[in-house]
Amino acid sequence: MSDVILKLNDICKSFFSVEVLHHVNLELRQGEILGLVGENGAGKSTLMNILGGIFPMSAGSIEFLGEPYEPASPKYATEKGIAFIHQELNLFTNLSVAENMFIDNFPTGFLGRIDKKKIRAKSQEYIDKYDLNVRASAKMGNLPMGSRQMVEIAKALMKNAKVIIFDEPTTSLSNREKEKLFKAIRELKENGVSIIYISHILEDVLLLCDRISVLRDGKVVHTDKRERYDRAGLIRDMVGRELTQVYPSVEKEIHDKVLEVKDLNCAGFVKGVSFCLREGEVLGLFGLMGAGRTQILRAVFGLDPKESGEVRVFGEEVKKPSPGECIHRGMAFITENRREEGLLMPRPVSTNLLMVKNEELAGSMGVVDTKEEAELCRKMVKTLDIKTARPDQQAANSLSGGNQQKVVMGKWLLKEPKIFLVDEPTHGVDVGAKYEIYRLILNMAKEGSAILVVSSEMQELMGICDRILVLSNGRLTGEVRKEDYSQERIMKFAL
Amino acid sequence: AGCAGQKENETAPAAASESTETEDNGQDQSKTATDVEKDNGDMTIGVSICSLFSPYYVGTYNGITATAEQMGVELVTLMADDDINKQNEQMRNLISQKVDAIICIPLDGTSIAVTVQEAMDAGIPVIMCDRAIEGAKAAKSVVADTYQMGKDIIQWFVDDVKEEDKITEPYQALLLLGSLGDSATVKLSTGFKEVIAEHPDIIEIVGEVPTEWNQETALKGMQNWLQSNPEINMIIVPSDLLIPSVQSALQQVNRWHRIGEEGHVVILSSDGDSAGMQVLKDGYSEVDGAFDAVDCGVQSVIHAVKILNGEEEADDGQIVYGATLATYKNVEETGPSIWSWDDVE
Amino acid sequence: MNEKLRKIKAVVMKYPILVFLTAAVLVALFFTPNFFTVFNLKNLLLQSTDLLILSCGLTLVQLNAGIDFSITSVLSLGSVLGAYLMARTPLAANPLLGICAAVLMMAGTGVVFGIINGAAVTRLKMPSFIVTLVMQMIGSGAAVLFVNSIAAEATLSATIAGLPPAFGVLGGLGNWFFVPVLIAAAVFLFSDWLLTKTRFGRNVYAVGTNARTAEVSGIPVKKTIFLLFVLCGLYAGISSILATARNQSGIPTLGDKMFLNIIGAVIIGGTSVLGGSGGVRQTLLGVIFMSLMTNVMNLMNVTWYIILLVQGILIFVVAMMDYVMKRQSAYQEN
Amino acid sequence: MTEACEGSVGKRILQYLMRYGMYLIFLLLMIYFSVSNPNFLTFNNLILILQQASPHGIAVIGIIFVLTVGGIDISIGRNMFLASTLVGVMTVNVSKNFLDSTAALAACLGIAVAVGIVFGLLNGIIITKFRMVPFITTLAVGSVMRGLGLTISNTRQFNITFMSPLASGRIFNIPYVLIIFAVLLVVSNYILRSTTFGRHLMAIGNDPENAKKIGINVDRDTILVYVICAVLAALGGILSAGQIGTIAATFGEGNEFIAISAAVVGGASLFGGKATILPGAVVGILLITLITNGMAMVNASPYAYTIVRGAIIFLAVMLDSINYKGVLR
Ligand SMILES: Nc1ncnc2c1ncn2[C@@H]1O[C@H](COP(=O)(O)OP(=O)(O)OP(=O)(O)O)[C@@H](O)[C@H]1O
Ligand SMILES: Nc1ncnc2c1ncn2[C@@H]1O[C@H](COP(=O)(O)OP(=O)(O)OP(=O)(O)O)[C@@H](O)[C@H]1O
Ligand SMILES: [Mg+2]
Ligand SMILES: [Mg+2]
Repeated sequence: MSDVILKLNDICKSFFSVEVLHHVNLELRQGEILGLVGENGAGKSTLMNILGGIFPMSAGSIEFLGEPYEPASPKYATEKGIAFIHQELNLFTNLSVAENMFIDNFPTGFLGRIDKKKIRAKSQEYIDKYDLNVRASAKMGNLPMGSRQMVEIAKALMKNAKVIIFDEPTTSLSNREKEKLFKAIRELKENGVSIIYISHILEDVLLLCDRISVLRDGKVVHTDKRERYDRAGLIRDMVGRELTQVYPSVEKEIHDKVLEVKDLNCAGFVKGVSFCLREGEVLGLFGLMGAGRTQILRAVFGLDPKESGEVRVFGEEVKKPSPGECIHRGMAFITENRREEGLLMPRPVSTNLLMVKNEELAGSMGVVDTKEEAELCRKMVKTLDIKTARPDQQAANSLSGGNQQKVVMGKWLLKEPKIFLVDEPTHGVDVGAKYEIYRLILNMAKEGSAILVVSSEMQELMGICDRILVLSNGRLTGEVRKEDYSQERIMKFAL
Repeated sequence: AGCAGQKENETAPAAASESTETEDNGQDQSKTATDVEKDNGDMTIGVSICSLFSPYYVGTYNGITATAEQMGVELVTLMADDDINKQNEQMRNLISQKVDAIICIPLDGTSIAVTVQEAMDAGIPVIMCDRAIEGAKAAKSVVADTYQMGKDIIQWFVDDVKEEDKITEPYQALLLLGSLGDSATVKLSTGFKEVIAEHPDIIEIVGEVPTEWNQETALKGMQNWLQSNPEINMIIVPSDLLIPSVQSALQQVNRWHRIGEEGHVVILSSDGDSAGMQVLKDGYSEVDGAFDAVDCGVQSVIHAVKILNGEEEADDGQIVYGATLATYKNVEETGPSIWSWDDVE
Repeated sequence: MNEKLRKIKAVVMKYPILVFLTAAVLVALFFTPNFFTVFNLKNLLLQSTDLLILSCGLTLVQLNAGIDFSITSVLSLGSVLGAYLMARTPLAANPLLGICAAVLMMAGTGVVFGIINGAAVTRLKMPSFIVTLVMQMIGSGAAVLFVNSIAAEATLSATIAGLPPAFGVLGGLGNWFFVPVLIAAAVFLFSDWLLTKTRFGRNVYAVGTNARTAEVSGIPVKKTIFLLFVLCGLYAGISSILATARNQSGIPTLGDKMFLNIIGAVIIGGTSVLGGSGGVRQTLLGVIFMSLMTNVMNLMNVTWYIILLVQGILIFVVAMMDYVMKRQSAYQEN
Repeated sequence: MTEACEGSVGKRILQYLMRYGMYLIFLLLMIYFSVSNPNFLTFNNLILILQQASPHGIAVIGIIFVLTVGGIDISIGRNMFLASTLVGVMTVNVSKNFLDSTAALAACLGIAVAVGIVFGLLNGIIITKFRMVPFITTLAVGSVMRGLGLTISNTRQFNITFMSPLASGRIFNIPYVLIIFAVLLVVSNYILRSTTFGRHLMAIGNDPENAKKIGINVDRDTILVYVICAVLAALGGILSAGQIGTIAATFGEGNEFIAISAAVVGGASLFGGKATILPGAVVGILLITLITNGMAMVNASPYAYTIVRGAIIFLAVMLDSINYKGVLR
């Protein structure tokens, strides 16, 4: 537990003359779990990407097992025994689960033939180990986000690596999966594997890690034993100021029904779900992975077809919902899959922020008002504290994960929707920004909007919702009111 | 203009061409470049040629370059890649370069009219080569009458059959077509078809194969037809460019036989390039109708120079070439007069 | 650094092809005395008009990650249908009426093709590559069929001549050369306005970058794509009018050889085949590049097949320049 | 993201119809042609169709590889031209005895491989190392190839009948080209489906950035793909020219579109990550060849050829697409 196996010395990294890492020093010991925390855009992923051979570093050196380590390519890192679970899922939607798990290391036989039986059997073994409930031959693109994330994790765990880096592995996982993951991580640790664990869920970090390093603005500000840290201390180091409250408290009133869903059925994933949402209400939707929460939102918003059921918006039935139609009626939807459906990755931040609002900004003949656009964009960047030097130039894919999520949030906030469907809204967002997002959501509710929140973080739901619906296997199994909130109670319905 | 309707040489396989308006004669070999050779040093002639992809046009172009060199004329050549629009553009490019005269071998006689007129208006005499112009006046035209050639070829065959008296039932003919958007081809096929229609007892067209002047397409088309209609025993070819495809297709089904051999397929072709003459000489095909591709080019240059030197009027006069029919019977005599004969083994 | 110089540098960074265009003009200046003649410049402009219009259309479709092969067949089919109306029907007696009918016919042909393409792509969800390739086959087949059947008897020509001389005005014949140039400029300016200033333009880029995101964000994806195909078809129809007028005949093979030039101009200008980036301004530069390249080489009397070789190499040079420039500019990719 | 709704029986039948639409059209065409002309459904004619399809089919295999990684190669036709022109030039410069030996055929193969490697490498390196768009790269390389071919040949035609025994010859009535095609099909299908390289190609086509991140050598694999495509195109070109017996200056023009549309008819996506060789490439090229053959069988007007061919391809792809769930392309 003492010998250092990985040593990062004075790592610097610039993107086009903007330095994002300044002389970072970090040590990782044999068989320890090192937590790495920091605000969105602090440079955590960048640091890890350097370690994984994805970006070259601008300056500095790395030692691994006492030898100099020069990660020129991801392959080099893998060969040396460093496995990596990326913040953005690194899966191929056109391949099967088994193929994805073995993509960088296929067992081959005669004439380079991939041993398909073997990879199927082996991946099924891991799938079963984590109770994934998918087939090894299923196509990746057909799986829900949570399962995809678990596959990604299983893939790294399978590798017999000496060091495993987890970059925000739990963003789509519910408690049950998280616990399985933590168990696996601890097992690895027992076997002498060293782990770097990055997360914005500070409770998890405090629970799991042996030591914690805090990164701020591209510098390591403090590294210490877990015992010496508490939540407040971590936040202080991360943000540089105190943040006592986790959930803002906003006084608001609940009025009439605005959204009614009756007996909704979707392709076997959602069965007979009915609920209603009221003006000024924040309604939570909880369930375990694959319970069908996302599916409900998608069906209501007209993204996926529903088999039967009725959706009423402001009392009027929406016969054939489509996103355009729903938006027109004042709805909005934040997707959990920001990479494929949330953002225009190669386009600038401003374009992304304004793409929904556009419709309104256009005047006669559809000509848009560029001045107003720029102003709105500037405001939103400021409100959400999106870390970007030039919103009109920086492409969304060069933002840090959390900042990307803020952009997705921001583009809908600009629209000021009346009914807001949000799926994992704080996916990868740091504590400070989370607070800001909660505040915005609650303020919207106060102004008379209705909000339906799907989240895998039970704490979060309990913190902001007036009511929580619990879903299990596509059926509504329970409803918990604010006064009756307790982890056990909610979990009981979910299982 | 007056291409069609000259039937004088129906029975003359080796008919010489005749001139219609000027006394110049395409076959008048005595008047070659050497006669008019003088110092034409500062003369630049633009050549706009529709294509250089078939040996026929290469022949014409060789005639042009050789003569130009002999006469000391400088050439500027633009090739239009079988594209009418491009050829019109290139004509305009030649006009901008202020060449002294233009020799135009058009893809199509009608749609080139507008730029020919522009050139003439700009004081640049245009000599039409190979195809006549319709809808404008050129300085001179040295043209091949493909419509007439089509008729001649079929007529010769009909007469030959009658003479030999070997017909029992109509020949089952497969007609290859060139590019369907190309006037010369359309004229040629029309010539073929008109005469065939007059003699239903001798030739019957079973099918038509579009080739787009593509040997590959032609080959496949013929293979398909030979499968679907095995009774086909005649192939009418619009250009010797396609002869290799014909040969290959017939060889595939074991029907590549000499005249007189069992299972021979009659081949009537035109252009007179070396591939066509070779199979004629070897006794596989009965007739090949040929214009003198090379001389056509030679005469164009000579006329251009003459007009520029003021020895001749730019009067839209026409020199019309008739086809020389080289047949399996007279190939020994006519062969050497065909432009590509040197390349035939 | 000097402010002006910086500005120039920024522009060059954005459109590296400008460097090449300058070089080409210099070459033309020194090696081809006939380049800077009024006739040639007029000629060059005239020749670039259809290429510009067609390329603008293709740019629009390509911004949505689509492709439209059928524009060349619109050119051909429109050309013969229009010419037929003007020359071979009773309308021939009244040139003005004939011209109007023909213009409508040709533009209409384009719109019809656009509608079919757009509907097949958005309603039947077919890949535009196949839809438009098939429409190209059908269109050019129909053009040839039309000339050789319905329009065949009169002469043995494979083209339709005898258009009213007044029609030539639209092709810039005589002293009217500014007419097609203005039309092309209008098409270009309209497209640019559409893409840069309007909501529709924003939607186009969004759909082209990521159609799923666009859909989730409530952008009418299908409508946008459909409209782009219709516009592209319309442009092809317009360019059919100009080209037919300039050649003064209906030509069933008019567009056959043009496609590689068009897409070459679009891509070398900088519009991605995968959609989402580029625009008609870039395409304009691409068009100038393509036209200039051929014109200069023609004037320099380069052998035709060497032109092909040089063209290939020049395209590299330009693209390479693009690469070098882009590498220096920030926030592109790493 | 979701699987198709499972609906009523009628819906399911319709779905089946859509899924196998391409084959259905194939079958209907076959039936129609057989009824119209008794010579259609003969061994000889079916073999002929296969023989005609083979050279282009070889090129289609090549393009499938390129499409898999999300690239495109429009230099195929010009590659065919250059390779066969080199074969033609060889005939002029070597003795007749040599041409009659099998060594000549081996030399042709050598030329195909050499041209393929040189220009495939060129394509691949420019695309990967200089980040040039595949379309424009291959367009430019194609221009260079054609210019080069024409410069070498000086636009002459060459007689390459010495290729006939290979290109048109048969053993037990099975054409050699068909055997070559079949072998290449099996091998390439194996490579694409069952080897690490093949799976990596699928991954690259799905998301090249991701592929890079997990350590796939994207650049190397991409270059290799263009080399494979160029070698196969050159080989297909030489065999195709060999079937004709001459090589003319227009040879190969436009063949890239035949190859690409065959691949797309066979279900390949131009956006990468989705392509099959068996059955995709085969179905595509066979359908296209079958139509032309059948048109002759039913004695169609030559003017109708392109129109009918277009209409049938449209129908086939339409049936295939109607249930398509992804992004419009
Ligand atoms: N490819 C890139 N080009 C330009 N800038 C980049 C690029 N990748 C990252 N950055 C910038 O580097 C900084 C650090 O980003 P990084 O992804 O490391 O943050 P992070 O700590 O992982 O944040 P998060 O918690 O949001 O994931 C950010 O400001 C980001 O905008
Ligand atoms: N076992 C499975 N195999 C394949 N697809 C599944 C499976 N389970 C769920 N899905 C897919 O997931 C969707 C239903 O799950 P949904 O995404 O709504 O779950 P969720 O509760 O939001 O969970 P997650 O945490 O994964 O987002 C459906 O669209 C379905 O296609
Ligand atoms: Mg990160
Ligand atoms: Mg979900």
